[in-house]
Amino acid sequence: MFIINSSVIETKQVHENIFIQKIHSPEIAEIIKPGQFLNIRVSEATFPLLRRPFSICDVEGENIYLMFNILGEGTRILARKNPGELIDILGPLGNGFKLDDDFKSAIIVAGGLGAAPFPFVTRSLKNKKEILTFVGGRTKQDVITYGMENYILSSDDGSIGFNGNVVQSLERNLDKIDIASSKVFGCGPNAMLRVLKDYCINNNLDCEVSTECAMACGFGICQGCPIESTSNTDKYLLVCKDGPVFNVKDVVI
Amino acid sequence: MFIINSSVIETKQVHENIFIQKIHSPEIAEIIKPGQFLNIRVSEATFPLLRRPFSICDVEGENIYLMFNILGEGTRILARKNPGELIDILGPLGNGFKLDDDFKSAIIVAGGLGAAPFPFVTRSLKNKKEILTFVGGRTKQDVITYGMENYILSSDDGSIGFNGNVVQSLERNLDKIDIASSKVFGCGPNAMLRVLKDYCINNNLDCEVSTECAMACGFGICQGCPIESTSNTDKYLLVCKDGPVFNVKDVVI
Amino acid sequence: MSKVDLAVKIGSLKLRNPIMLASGTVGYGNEISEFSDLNKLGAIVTKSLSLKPRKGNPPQRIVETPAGMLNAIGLANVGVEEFLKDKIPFLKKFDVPLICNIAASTIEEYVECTRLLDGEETIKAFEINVSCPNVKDGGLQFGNDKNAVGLVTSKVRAATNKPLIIKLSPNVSYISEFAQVVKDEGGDAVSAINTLVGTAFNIFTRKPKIFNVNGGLSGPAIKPVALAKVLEISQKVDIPIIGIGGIMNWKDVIEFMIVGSVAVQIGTLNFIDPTAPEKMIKELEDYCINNKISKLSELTASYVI
Amino acid sequence: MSKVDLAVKIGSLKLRNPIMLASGTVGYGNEISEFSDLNKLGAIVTKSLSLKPRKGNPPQRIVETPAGMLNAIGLANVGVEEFLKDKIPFLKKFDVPLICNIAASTIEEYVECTRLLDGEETIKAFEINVSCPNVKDGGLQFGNDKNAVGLVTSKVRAATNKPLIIKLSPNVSYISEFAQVVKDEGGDAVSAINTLVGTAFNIFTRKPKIFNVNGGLSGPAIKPVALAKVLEISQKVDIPIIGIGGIMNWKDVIEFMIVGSVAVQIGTLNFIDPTAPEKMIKELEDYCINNKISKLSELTASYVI
Ligand SMILES: Cc1cc2nc3c(=O)[nH]c(=O)nc-3n(C[C@H](O)[C@H](O)[C@H](O)COP(=O)(O)OP(=O)(O)OC[C@H]3O[C@@H](n4cnc5c(N)ncnc54)[C@H](O)[C@@H]3O)c2cc1C
Ligand SMILES: Cc1cc2nc3c(=O)[nH]c(=O)nc-3n(C[C@H](O)[C@H](O)[C@H](O)COP(=O)(O)OP(=O)(O)OC[C@H]3O[C@@H](n4cnc5c(N)ncnc54)[C@H](O)[C@@H]3O)c2cc1C
Ligand SMILES: Cc1cc2nc3c(=O)[nH]c(=O)nc-3n(C[C@H](O)[C@H](O)[C@H](O)COP(=O)(O)O)c2cc1C
Ligand SMILES: Cc1cc2nc3c(=O)[nH]c(=O)nc-3n(C[C@H](O)[C@H](O)[C@H](O)COP(=O)(O)O)c2cc1C
Ligand code: FES
Ligand code: FES
Repeated sequence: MFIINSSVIETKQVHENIFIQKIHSPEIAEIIKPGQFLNIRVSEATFPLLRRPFSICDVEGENIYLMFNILGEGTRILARKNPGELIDILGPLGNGFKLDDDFKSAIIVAGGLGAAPFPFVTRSLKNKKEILTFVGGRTKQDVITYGMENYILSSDDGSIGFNGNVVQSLERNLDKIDIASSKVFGCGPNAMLRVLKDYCINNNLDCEVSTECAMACGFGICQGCPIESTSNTDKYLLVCKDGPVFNVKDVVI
Repeated sequence: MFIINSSVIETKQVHENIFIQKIHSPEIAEIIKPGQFLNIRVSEATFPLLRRPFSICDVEGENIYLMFNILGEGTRILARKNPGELIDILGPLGNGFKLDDDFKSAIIVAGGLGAAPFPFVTRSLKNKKEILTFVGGRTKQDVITYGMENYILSSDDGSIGFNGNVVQSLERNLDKIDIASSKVFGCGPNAMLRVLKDYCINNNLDCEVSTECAMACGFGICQGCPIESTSNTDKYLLVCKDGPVFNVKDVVI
Repeated sequence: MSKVDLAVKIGSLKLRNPIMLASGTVGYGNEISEFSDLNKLGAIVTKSLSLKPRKGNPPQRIVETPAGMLNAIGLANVGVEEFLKDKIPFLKKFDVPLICNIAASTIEEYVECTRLLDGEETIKAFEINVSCPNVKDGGLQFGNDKNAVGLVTSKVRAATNKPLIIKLSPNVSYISEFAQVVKDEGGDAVSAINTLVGTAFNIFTRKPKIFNVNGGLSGPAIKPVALAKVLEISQKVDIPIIGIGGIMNWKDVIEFMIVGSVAVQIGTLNFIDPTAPEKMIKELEDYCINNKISKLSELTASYVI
Repeated sequence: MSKVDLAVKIGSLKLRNPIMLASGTVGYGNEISEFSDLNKLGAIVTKSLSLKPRKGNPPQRIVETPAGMLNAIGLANVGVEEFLKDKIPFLKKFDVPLICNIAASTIEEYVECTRLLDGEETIKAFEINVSCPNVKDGGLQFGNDKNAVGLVTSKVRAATNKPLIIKLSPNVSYISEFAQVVKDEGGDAVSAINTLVGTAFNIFTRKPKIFNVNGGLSGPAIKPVALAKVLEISQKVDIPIIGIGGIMNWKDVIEFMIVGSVAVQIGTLNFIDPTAPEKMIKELEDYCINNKISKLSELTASYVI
């Protein structure tokens, strides 16, 4: 966990409103793990004031990749950074997905921008585990396959792939999955994660999800990012420090 | 007086920390007069919050020019605008220099960035009046001759031209000036304008100066920019509306 | 005709929409009329008027701060007499409710100003500024003292039948207690908030950046505080509230209405974009259409807590 | 050795420099020690401790605002017992004055917490939080009531001989009256300011953005208000002041000292740049050298008005 200025190599628009930013950051690249995140200060000015959290999207040699959409001023400023400009990164933060567990198939479930952490997950598992990926979104525009492998698409409006949400898409393909030797990795809006959690628990599927929460610090000092624990109701867990990846059994989403 | 988005053509660094920005703005170019100013919103965000005032530096066809140095975030953001980017201009504001008076020689006295309004003044007077220009600054770096004609230089540290301030430089060359048929136009820090005022009044030189003041609106609604009048001590004048150009006889600097 | 009813009521005062321009940020209307069609607005509020003309504070009067600004104008204004003679004729030309803001150092002066202005039918309501932090005499003292606010309200109430709005100071612990006093003494509405007391110093000269030392903080920086004050009044006192503080766009207007405002005033934004208030009206209408709201006034105090 | 004397005194508490880390923005020191050498700092103040552990408020607890943020953590903390058992051992390793911040709902609880912590010699002083706006019981009520602040001060004073700092609420009209009460009742210093009460609403759901509805506003947005509060105390009451509110860089530190602070606390900035406080120490030294100041403490209340 440290702060470093790293230089933008390029920012590519890969989809409507979806950007991939490649940054030269050997220090981060060396140690960051899939599912961890970075907290980025997009401007030296007091606007925006707080850092913005982003999942590590991918790592390739000394370079790291972010995937984001433009939501507000923070992401707008980030998208406009020119090659060579430095960005102020604090990280690596949080825990990552547990990829060393004893499973044979990784079932990736990505809703919308929940795709962000999975290119790195895919790269890390490739040639080691089987991968089956479910990518969903509201419409065609929100279905992001960047860096994914062996994927099945779905959209809520049917404009691409299966007509339904990504958990229904998983359900429909359950026959392709050996429950005992599979592990699910999910990321997406909380509403989707809730459904995914219920589905996995009901079907005895081991499942880790990457959660989201408003954050001020990202490293455990502000107590801004509580998430209810299932085992100890006297105390919240912190999304930034105890997460953002949790086993669905451990948290109330 | 209106608000318009005009596009940057280029931003050139002409001197250490001095930038000339060329902007395509036919609407402003058509009506603005030397000595007037523009109030520029450098960012749509709430930072910086207020517009930043800049003298009109020059006008050439449909293009206008600004001259500025980087002082804080506002000017830094302005200097970074790429060609084609729009900037939000409110203007033209204030009165200008009275260039149609009955004088033969214009004596321009510019201290440091006080040079900003004079390229346009020079352009407007050229071939109509004689021009003699005194340009001064603290050191060589602060002596800006961009767009000026027939100039005599001075610096407080002697690193360029006459070793002394710009009013002393004028004093030293008084023999070159016919007091009755000359009019002085001054711009620079208030301390300099105060000395210039005293000198001109003592020597019966007609003199107009462009003054500066912290401003919020720039067009008369906030009452933020008072300047003491010599004729009516019950009421302040407003730098933005009644000025920024005043005859030295009319105001207490 | 517009599909959405944007009209709002502040007591008996009906406005065609909730967008008012705040005192001290529009002068007497002249300059802003070059940018904006005043006839489209809900209302405009004059710069605070005092009985006699006031010169105001020497420079420097303003300084920018993060997402805000400090001002200590010192209530520079032309005085009631010149206002009636020189400023009213211009304002008469517009079909926009004119609200006269009054500032004074004594209760008698408040009453006297109100009396002198009351006969002018162009003036549709009074807003009493008991909360200007930038003058040495009066101002803040009044605004932070419940008895004084009560007394001003009742005395001015006796001097006019026009709608009476009291502009409250935010520099108090429980602003709703002041709103209650205003209601008890016959005031028709409250405006909340005026500026927060603040200062800034030059670290090299060690002098205050503003001549008056303290100034009033306005702009987006204070919006969260203003919203909390409006909400507090709305939850505790049954009186119309005009919400003020850091409004930069139509979304902020909606937010102020949700927490309890019947109308809003735009202040600092006028300096930055004097065309913005008029533009917001259309944007509010669009919001209503998109959210199937037929009367904008339904938003007032529609918070879900 | 440094050419400039950066040391400051808060009553009998000597700090090697005026840079303290504010309560609630450093946890119990663990995480921030990865970014910064705690031994270089003037002092660190713990998250507010209560007698029993507190779970704090449900999410959402924070929201960004223009140049600021609102928080309503709800005083989530491990409680005095676990603090002594689990957190003190880590903090013991550092040679930095540790100040324990205490929050409570009753005067008895303040006293009890102080008693339990008083024996731990790692703790060099107490800061009593009478001003947290984010818990339904206690907090704000205490901070806005002069009698309550006086009572807390005198009772806690009786329970400890260590330096006693009272952290004041800014949500009052005249903060200096509270500082006077603290002085009268034997407090050694005051901290000013805690956060301003604020809120923010979602305009589509009409719900508060923060679960607790109101939150505390911190960050650069509040700096002008904080400076004015410190100045007011400094002009009216002879008591050491710890300046807090929106400090983003060494210049802000100087500004707070000029208006009357003996030391300062850095809050929100720790979230953005946890390395900044340590860096400021060098920058303060450079400022002193450039301005021929041999003792940084000379800056305190050196305003020229
Ligand atoms: C651990 C973590 C990892 C993340 N990874 C990614 C990522 O890889 N790619 C990516 O694009 N985004 C990611 N996010 C979300 C990202 O941080 C926000 O999109 C970003 O902060 C928005 O900043 P902004 O200034 O552009 O928008 P703001 O101006 O801050 O917000 C604009 C709008 O978006 C809403 N918003 C802001 N933050 C969030 C949020 N966290 N969730 C939902 N709505 C929000 C606001 O309420 C507002 O309405 C992640 C968040 C977390 C906590
Ligand atoms: C009528 C008028 C015409 C002007 N014309 C020009 C021009 O042609 N070219 C030009 O470069 N500048 C001009 N200025 C000054 C210019 O407006 C400021 O330099 C600019 O606002 C600084 O903005 P900033 O955000 O970069 O700095 P800020 O962050 O606002 O300020 C940085 C530092 O500069 C100081 N500062 C800010 N404004 C002024 C000021 N007006 N005078 C002195 N110090 C100040 C601040 O106190 C601070 O210390 C003019 C000002 C006025 C009122
Ligand atoms: C430069 C300036 C002058 C002001 N003058 C007055 C005034 O004369 N009377 C008054 O009641 N309020 C005055 N105000 C306060 C505003 O009306 C408004 O309450 C405050 O600025 C908060 O709103 P804002 O954040 O939208 O600016 C003034 C504000 C500013 C910025
Ligand atoms: C997330 C957060 C939590 C805080 N928790 C506490 C607390 O537990 N006790 C306390 O006295 N102050 C608390 N504060 C207030 C700070 O100590 C400080 O007074 C305030 O944030 C203003 O300083 P700043 O603008 O530098 O942040 C908290 C502030 C923040 C932002
Ligand atoms: S974001 Fe600060 S503790 Fe998690
Ligand atoms: S800057 Fe607003 S009146 Fe002059």
